[in-house]
Amino acid sequence: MQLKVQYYALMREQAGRSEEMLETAAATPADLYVELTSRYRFTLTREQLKVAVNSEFSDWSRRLAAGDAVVFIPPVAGG
Amino acid sequence: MQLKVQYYALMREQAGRSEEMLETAAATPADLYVELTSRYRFTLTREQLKVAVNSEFSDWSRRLAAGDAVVFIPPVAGG
Amino acid sequence: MRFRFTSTAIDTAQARRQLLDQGAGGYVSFEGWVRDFNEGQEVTRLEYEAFQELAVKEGERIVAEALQRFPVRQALCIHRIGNLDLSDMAVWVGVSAVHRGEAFDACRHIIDEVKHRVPIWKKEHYRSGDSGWVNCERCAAAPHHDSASHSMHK
Amino acid sequence: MRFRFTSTAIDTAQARRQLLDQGAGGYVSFEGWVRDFNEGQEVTRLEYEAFQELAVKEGERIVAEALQRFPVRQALCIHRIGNLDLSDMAVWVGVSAVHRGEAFDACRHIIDEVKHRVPIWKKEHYRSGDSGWVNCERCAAAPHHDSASHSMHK
Repeated sequence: MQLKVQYYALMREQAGRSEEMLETAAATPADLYVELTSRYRFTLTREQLKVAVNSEFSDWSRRLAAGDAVVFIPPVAGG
Repeated sequence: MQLKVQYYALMREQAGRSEEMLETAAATPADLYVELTSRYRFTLTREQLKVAVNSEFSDWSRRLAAGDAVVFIPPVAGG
Repeated sequence: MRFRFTSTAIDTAQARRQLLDQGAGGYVSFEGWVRDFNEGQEVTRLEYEAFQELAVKEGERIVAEALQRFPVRQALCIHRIGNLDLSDMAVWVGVSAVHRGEAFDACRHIIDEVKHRVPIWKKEHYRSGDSGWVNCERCAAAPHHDSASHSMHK
Repeated sequence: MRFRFTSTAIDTAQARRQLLDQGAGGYVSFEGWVRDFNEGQEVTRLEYEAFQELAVKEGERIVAEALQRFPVRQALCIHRIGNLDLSDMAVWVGVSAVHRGEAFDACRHIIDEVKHRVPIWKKEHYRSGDSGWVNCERCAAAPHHDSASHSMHK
């Protein structure tokens, strides 16, 4: 299944890219984060993140579908 | 004893003047307000007012001295 | 000088520049605008009048108290006097602070105190043709209905 | 549109005009400024980055909630992104209301929620030469000290 993943802020720097198309067997955002953390050594734990799928906040256990756009959201700091 | 009295807002309109030099025997602002109310028929009661002498808030029982400037202060409404 | 009067439009951009501070992370400002409706009457314009000598002293005291009471950097209040139309700005308060919470608290404290303590009065002119000094007319209406000068007041 | 981003200086005069309302008697605005000091470090500049698609939706929700929750007339929030220097304005919130109390409450609510909920991040650059993503570095520092990409982060 192919997914689009976008990276922001610290995770963008750690992944070394701002987005990518990814071939993955991950069924949920939680699975996907485990997979990507082993690849990019993200320092943020899942408990520190939120996740968005197709530009809306999502559960970590949502079933991902081909073509979904996933964003892991580090602790925010606006203003 | 001569005093200067200044009038603002509703009291200026009721007195028909914004200030005057006044020859009076009033010993305190309280006495002076009784005297002026009988002359100008001010509608505000003393309980609704504050009083200033020489541009500082004052007690109603302060002893007035020749040359003092007295202002009766109607309920304020800034902003 | 942290409290002043102006008889022309309040220059908020210039006032804000007085509060700039590289250590400040938050800035809160309040503007009081002339509203078209007050206590059941359609308002068409306002007149503001102040006992300026005392008002400036009392205004300065209020801002100084706020600077003592809240950990803020800078604060300033400017009040307009004279004739104002609908939507005109009657008063402006600005506060800069390290953290935003204190800027909100201090700004609100200053405008609340100014409205209660500073000798400023406003006369509202109504669409009906009536007019009245706010906070003075209603409470004063009862005791004397015989005064000729009352004809235009509510 | 009651929440938007800009990559150039926030035009507060233009934003304020959107909130003018003849029924409003009070107007409160908040500005977040780049401060020269944060958590023990001297800051020299900031970078703001946003997940704009979601951030705009969440920002709009926050302002809409405030308009429902508080009896205010108009409200608007604008957030800057990109590189900012000391004293630059990072975010602006404006609220007009019939009464000032509600304007203060709604303005504060909006900025508090924006800071907690909207996906925006800032990277601080320090006089020491270090830099760090606020709220991300400290909590992330413990688990992995082996990553090469950490060299410039605190």
